[in-house]
Amino acid sequence: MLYLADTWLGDHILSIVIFLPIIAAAMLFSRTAWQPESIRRFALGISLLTLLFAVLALLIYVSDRPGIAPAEWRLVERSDWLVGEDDQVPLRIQYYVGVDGIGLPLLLLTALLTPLAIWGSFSGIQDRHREYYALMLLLHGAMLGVFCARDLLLFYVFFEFTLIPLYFLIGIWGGSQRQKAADMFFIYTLSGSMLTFAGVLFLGWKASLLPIGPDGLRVFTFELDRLYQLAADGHLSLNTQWWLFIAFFAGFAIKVPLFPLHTWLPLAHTEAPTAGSVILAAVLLKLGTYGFLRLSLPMLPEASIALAPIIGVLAVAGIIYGALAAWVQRDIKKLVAYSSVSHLGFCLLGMFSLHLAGLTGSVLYMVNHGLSTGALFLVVGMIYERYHTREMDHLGGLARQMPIMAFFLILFALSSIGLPGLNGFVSEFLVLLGTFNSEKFVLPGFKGPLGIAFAVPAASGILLGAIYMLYMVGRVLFGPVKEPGHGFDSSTGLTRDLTPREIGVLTPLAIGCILLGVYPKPAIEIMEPALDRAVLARMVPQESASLARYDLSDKHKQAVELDGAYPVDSHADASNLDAISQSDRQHRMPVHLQPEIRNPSTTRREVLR
Amino acid sequence: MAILIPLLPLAGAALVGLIGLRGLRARSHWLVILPVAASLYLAVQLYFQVQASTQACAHGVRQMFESFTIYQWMLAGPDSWLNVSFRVDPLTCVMLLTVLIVSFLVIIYSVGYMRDHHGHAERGYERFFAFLAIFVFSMCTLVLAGNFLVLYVGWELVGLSSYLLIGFYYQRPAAAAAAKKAFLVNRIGDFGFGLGILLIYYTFGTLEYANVFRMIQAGVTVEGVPLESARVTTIALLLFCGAMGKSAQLPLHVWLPDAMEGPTPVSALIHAATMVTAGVYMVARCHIIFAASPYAMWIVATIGAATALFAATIALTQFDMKRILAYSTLSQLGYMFLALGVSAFDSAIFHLFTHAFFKALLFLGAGSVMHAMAGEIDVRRFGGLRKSMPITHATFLIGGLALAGFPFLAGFWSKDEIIHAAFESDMPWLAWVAVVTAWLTAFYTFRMIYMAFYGRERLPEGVEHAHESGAWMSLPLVILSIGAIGAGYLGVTIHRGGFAGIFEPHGAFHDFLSRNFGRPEVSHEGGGHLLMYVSSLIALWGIATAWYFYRRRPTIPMAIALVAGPVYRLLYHKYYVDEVYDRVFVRPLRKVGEICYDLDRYLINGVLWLITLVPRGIGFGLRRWQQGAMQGYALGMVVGLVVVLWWMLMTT
Amino acid sequence: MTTATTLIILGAALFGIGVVGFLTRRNLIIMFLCTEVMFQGVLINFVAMGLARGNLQGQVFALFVLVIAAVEAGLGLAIVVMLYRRRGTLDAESWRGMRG
Amino acid sequence: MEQMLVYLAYAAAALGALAVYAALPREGRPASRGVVLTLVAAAVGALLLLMGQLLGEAGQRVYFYVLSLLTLGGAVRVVTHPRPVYAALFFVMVVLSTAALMVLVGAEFLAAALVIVYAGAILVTYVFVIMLAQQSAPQSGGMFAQALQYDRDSREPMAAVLVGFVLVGTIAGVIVNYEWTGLAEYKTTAAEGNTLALGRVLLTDFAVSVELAGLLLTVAMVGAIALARKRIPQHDEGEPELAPGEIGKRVSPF
Repeated sequence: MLYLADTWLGDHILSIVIFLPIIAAAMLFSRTAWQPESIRRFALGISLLTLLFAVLALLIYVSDRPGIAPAEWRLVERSDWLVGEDDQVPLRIQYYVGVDGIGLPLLLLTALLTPLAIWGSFSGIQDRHREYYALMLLLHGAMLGVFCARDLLLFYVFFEFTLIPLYFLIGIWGGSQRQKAADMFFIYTLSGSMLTFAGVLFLGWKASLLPIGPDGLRVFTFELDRLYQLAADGHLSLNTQWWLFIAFFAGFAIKVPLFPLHTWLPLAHTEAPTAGSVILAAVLLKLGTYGFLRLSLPMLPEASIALAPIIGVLAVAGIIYGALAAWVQRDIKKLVAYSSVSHLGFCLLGMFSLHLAGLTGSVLYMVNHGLSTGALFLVVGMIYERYHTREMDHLGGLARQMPIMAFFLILFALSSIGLPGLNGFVSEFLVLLGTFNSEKFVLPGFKGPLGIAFAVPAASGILLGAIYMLYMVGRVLFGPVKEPGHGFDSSTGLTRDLTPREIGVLTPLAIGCILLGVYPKPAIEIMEPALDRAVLARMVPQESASLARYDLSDKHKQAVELDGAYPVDSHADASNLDAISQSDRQHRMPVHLQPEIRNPSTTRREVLR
Repeated sequence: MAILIPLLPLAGAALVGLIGLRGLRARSHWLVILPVAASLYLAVQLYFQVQASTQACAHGVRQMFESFTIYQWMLAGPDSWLNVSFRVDPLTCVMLLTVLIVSFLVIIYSVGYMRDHHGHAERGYERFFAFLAIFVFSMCTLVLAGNFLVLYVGWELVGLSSYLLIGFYYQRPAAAAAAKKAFLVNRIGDFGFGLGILLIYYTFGTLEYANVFRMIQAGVTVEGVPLESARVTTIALLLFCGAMGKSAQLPLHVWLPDAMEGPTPVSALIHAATMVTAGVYMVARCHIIFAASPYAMWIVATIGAATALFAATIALTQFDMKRILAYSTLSQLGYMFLALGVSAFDSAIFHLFTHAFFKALLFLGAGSVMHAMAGEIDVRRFGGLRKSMPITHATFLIGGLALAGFPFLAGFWSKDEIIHAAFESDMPWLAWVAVVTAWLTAFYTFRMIYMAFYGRERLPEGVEHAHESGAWMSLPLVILSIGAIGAGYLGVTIHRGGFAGIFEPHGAFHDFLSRNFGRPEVSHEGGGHLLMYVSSLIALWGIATAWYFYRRRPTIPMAIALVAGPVYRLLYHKYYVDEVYDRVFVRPLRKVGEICYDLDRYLINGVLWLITLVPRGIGFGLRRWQQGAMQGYALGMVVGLVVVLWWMLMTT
Repeated sequence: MTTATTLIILGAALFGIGVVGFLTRRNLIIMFLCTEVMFQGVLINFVAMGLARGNLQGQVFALFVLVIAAVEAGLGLAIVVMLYRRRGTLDAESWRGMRG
Repeated sequence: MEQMLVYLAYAAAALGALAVYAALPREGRPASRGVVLTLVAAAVGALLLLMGQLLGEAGQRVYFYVLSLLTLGGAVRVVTHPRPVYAALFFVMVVLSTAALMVLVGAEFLAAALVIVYAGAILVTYVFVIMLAQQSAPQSGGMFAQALQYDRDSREPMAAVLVGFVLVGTIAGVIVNYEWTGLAEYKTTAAEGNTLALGRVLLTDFAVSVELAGLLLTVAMVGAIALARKRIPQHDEGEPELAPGEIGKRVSPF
């Protein structure tokens, strides 16, 4: 795979992945003459092609090229976008795209889900095919862009760009109240992100005032590394960080439906077409969490630590509130929507626990939630296409006629309530572990903000999750057969149980759930270094970031071998600290020991370059 | 090699799941029987291996077996991975053997059971075997687990398979509700269990059995800080909370009687022999944790005894055969937890071992009766099946005797040990509770036997004659009855001067387990024997009263029922526990949910509506200005012009 | 005060009167007439400015203003005719559709 | 002295405004002729006084003043006359007096252009259109005859007049105290006369502009024809008569 990395394709893989769908969408808009059938095939083909390129990107990323530390950004492409020559402060806004351990999994999730969503909506969409598939591809491109953007302005552009296609998707092909839902969704999210944009501008401006960065020049740019540098060099006072955090919080908290700001989600979900709500649930909610992880945490460390307990409380409230509200729902889609509120509460809790397990758990949670909730929406959509109702009162005992659908629904329901062996459990357990041990993070000086007080109520989420999900499964699948008034609608050419197409849509997701559940190690190995360097290393105040980080391993071993009577169980994990090969250990070297040129004007955050 | 044991049934389940759909439905049971048989063979191999290795090392030293890592699963810290690791030691072997033997026999039994009266396989036949195989897989994983994480995985998977199996007849709303209830109550237990595991990681920085136990013994946490006992007690109680959920102890027992909605082989396998004993196994596995906190031990013992008595009293008044057996299981589990509470770990496991045999036997017997009575299980509707179903009657009688604690049968030896240990421990009053329960057990068991098998032959409507069930069903019954008799003698040594001249408690079984639990000081003075005679007398007395009540004077039970009206009704309605739970927990939680949803719709949307009022207000204000007349606009323009002009002139 | 200044004042006055007329009268045609008066004022101003500066450009632009006035008259009246046909009256008030 | 001139200018403008205000058509009581005339006279007197102060040269000035007054009076009447026809005619008077002024100043070609194009063509069209659109007007004669019903009272006279007054006052104020440096008091009598000079300038420096002007005129002609040609039915049935404010609501969003 190496040879590919150096060719033209290798260098521009990310741009291809991002712009292929967008160009295809433009082409689709112009092709007025095409039959719906060829439009569908074209859209599916393009999205599968994007998936192929995304996988290619993964292979290149993984093919460990020497000289790049694991957590560094790879597949980087950089070209000037808006450049203005000004005598003192040149403007340099770049099309700066790259991907690292955090962005890649989400990129792959998007690349996997959109083709499935498109393929899943073949029978669901009966009119205006051209616009529908063009908008879907547009949305696809925009989402991919968000996860690769390295320039804050580019990030914001893509972040906003995703709103427009979805507004039309919900507005035109939605359910009965689609207009209200689309408006609420659009205005709600937009008003939030206006504040974020203010924050972005302020940051850019602040960064332009100071000659930070290797070249020591003052330049007005939104480059993420430079902005990270801003906080790292301590130029942002706590007060500014607070305000910036609140600005970012407004934009991202609405996107991640954090507890009080989530009322748009159930409305948007119930009114969106199947594919729309799949993409909305699986990827768009992750923009918010990704935003927090990529922007709020590394750029505003002190504020994030200070505000983490508040966000923790909101997240826990979201978990319990979402679960309880889900339980009383009559409409299945609303139930799944509220379950997403509850799940993303977990995700944020894990993120703000600032414990490595918590962070890994939260990134893994984003991927898992995407898979399981996306699949749930697909299945609910399939029921809707057959019975044109989502009311639980009208449906019952479907397992009798639709055994395959029953199998898939149960599998995905179990995955979303965190049954071990499926993907939900891994991330849920890590998040709880992280929150539990948050204040016990290895560094003596640095105490994580959350603790047991947050973990115990969050753990009740496991219980509440099981309640509402099994309530739904019980009502829909088991019990005596009950079909809505007009019975099974075969006009759309759907057989009673799932058609091969629908099975084809759900199988990859099922395999994904099982694989991530049983053996998540490769995914974790991609995320861990990136999280460690991009987020945690930047969060830890300087004085405690010294070697203490690695003292634990010795103390840990020493504590275990107290009295010699019991030989250390060589296989047990406590001892696998020395099981790691020496080379691997070197790569785990504390950050500041690694040979690297350091900017002469080192300040208190010098360690974390 | 140990990895294969759980994987074979899983492979079987997957195979059945995939190919079950095409044609082979009726014969798909072989796809499950063969892997389970292979696992059983491997388990026996493992037993001999462990047996050999224990001979080698020094006698009596609590020797920790190696647990080997299969693969690194999750990342829990900068460099510490949580692994999937298995562990084989005497306790695991015993549990594996119990689980696999009973599973094997139950699967053979269900080949016959799951067929309708003219021999064709029922609907969803292959689905049933797939679920059974999943259950065997998860139970083996649970037993073989090398750290708390894999234990939790097995724990939840076992809960899942019980959900799937109880809800097998999903058309019946009662079955669906029972399945949901079982899973949710288990989930409540798992909630506590999960917190316990997290606390363990929080305290010891690892989830491996070996390291955790070593640190507890050393009395130190991962940071070297001395371990305060409150922390250990909390961990123990949280773990016990999981055990209560899984083994249906007092507060969380409500799901087990309802779980009888599932097919009888399921009740036999899961709700008698294997799954419900998972809690006992877990407490036995973590005996070091429990032993470290006397307060936790006291709670375990008390709850055990309480459940035993509570369940036994309810069983007196039930008429549904399977429900009686369910309550008897509850009560026997209470015994096991009592044994664990008084730190007689090996006798608890011994009782578990013997109980698995005779309780599975009883359930399968009830199943074959149910099969013959075309699904009717209410004891009042039929009777006198002694002659028409000889094998079932004989095996059922053996099981009943073993359960009642009739001397020389398995139940007697194990139950007696527990009562003996209870007397010796510092909680003698629990022992007396155990003795009373023993009597009750003997009574309700034989009440059931007499009502079902003795007296005139009565058959429910629609059943012409009660036929004996086929070979597939009878064979396991016979094997289990042999087990019910023989299993007891494993735990007894032949020694002159013991009970009835030749028997002494603590036989080979306990030596085998001593590697795990260490060798308690063996007391050989007479007390043991006296107690044996006393308990056998109690058993006989119970049986006699049952005979007297239901054979000699059938009118007496009705009389007692009338006299003790309210008490009888209380017992019959299971102390109204279900209704209380519903009103105290379920309904309020649902109401809170409603409040949340309304809060969502009105409060938050209301606030949003208020916020949108501002732009609407401004919009309305401006509207009044736009009258639409051209001159109005022209005037505006000119005024603007003039103002600008004026401003420009003035400022220059 | 030279001729040019007087002329400019005259132009300004004419323009002012035209504006007042445009704003007050309700008859469409009169409004257009007032715009013509304004044009007249502008024309005078142009000439006066040219005069003041001493070159002919003032008058050239005056000519162009004339052209504009002609165009405006042509189109304005065409529209007025059309409006008249549509509503049957020349009242400016009848065209209030754009009201908010 | 300068300051006093500025105030004089303001006074003149104020009187003019008052005159116009009195003359504007108003509901009920017709403008009393006496008041109007006296005001006009006063305004003219103030203006003459102003002119006299400033210029005070040869007789030519007198013509200049008279013509300016004539133009202003005409313009006022155009704006204030209730009958459109008379307004148009007064406008002709304004154009002619302006042309005269042009001649005084030396821009003969322009004067001729004004007379021919403006008075001749544009005003004729106006009168033509007025005739076309006026059949329904009542026949009663007299200068202050019954104006069209809807044209009787003017719209927000106060605001408009105030604005007009401020506008004129400002401009006048500026012009008065702005000393026009480099002002040559001369007529534009180049050697070959105004028209020739103008022609040369037009065809050399402003050739492009002239072409553009021509083009503009043709376009205007085509537009006018297109607009006025079609016979639009009185009320097109299709669109229902919507009450104001309702029009925007019914449009389907997409």
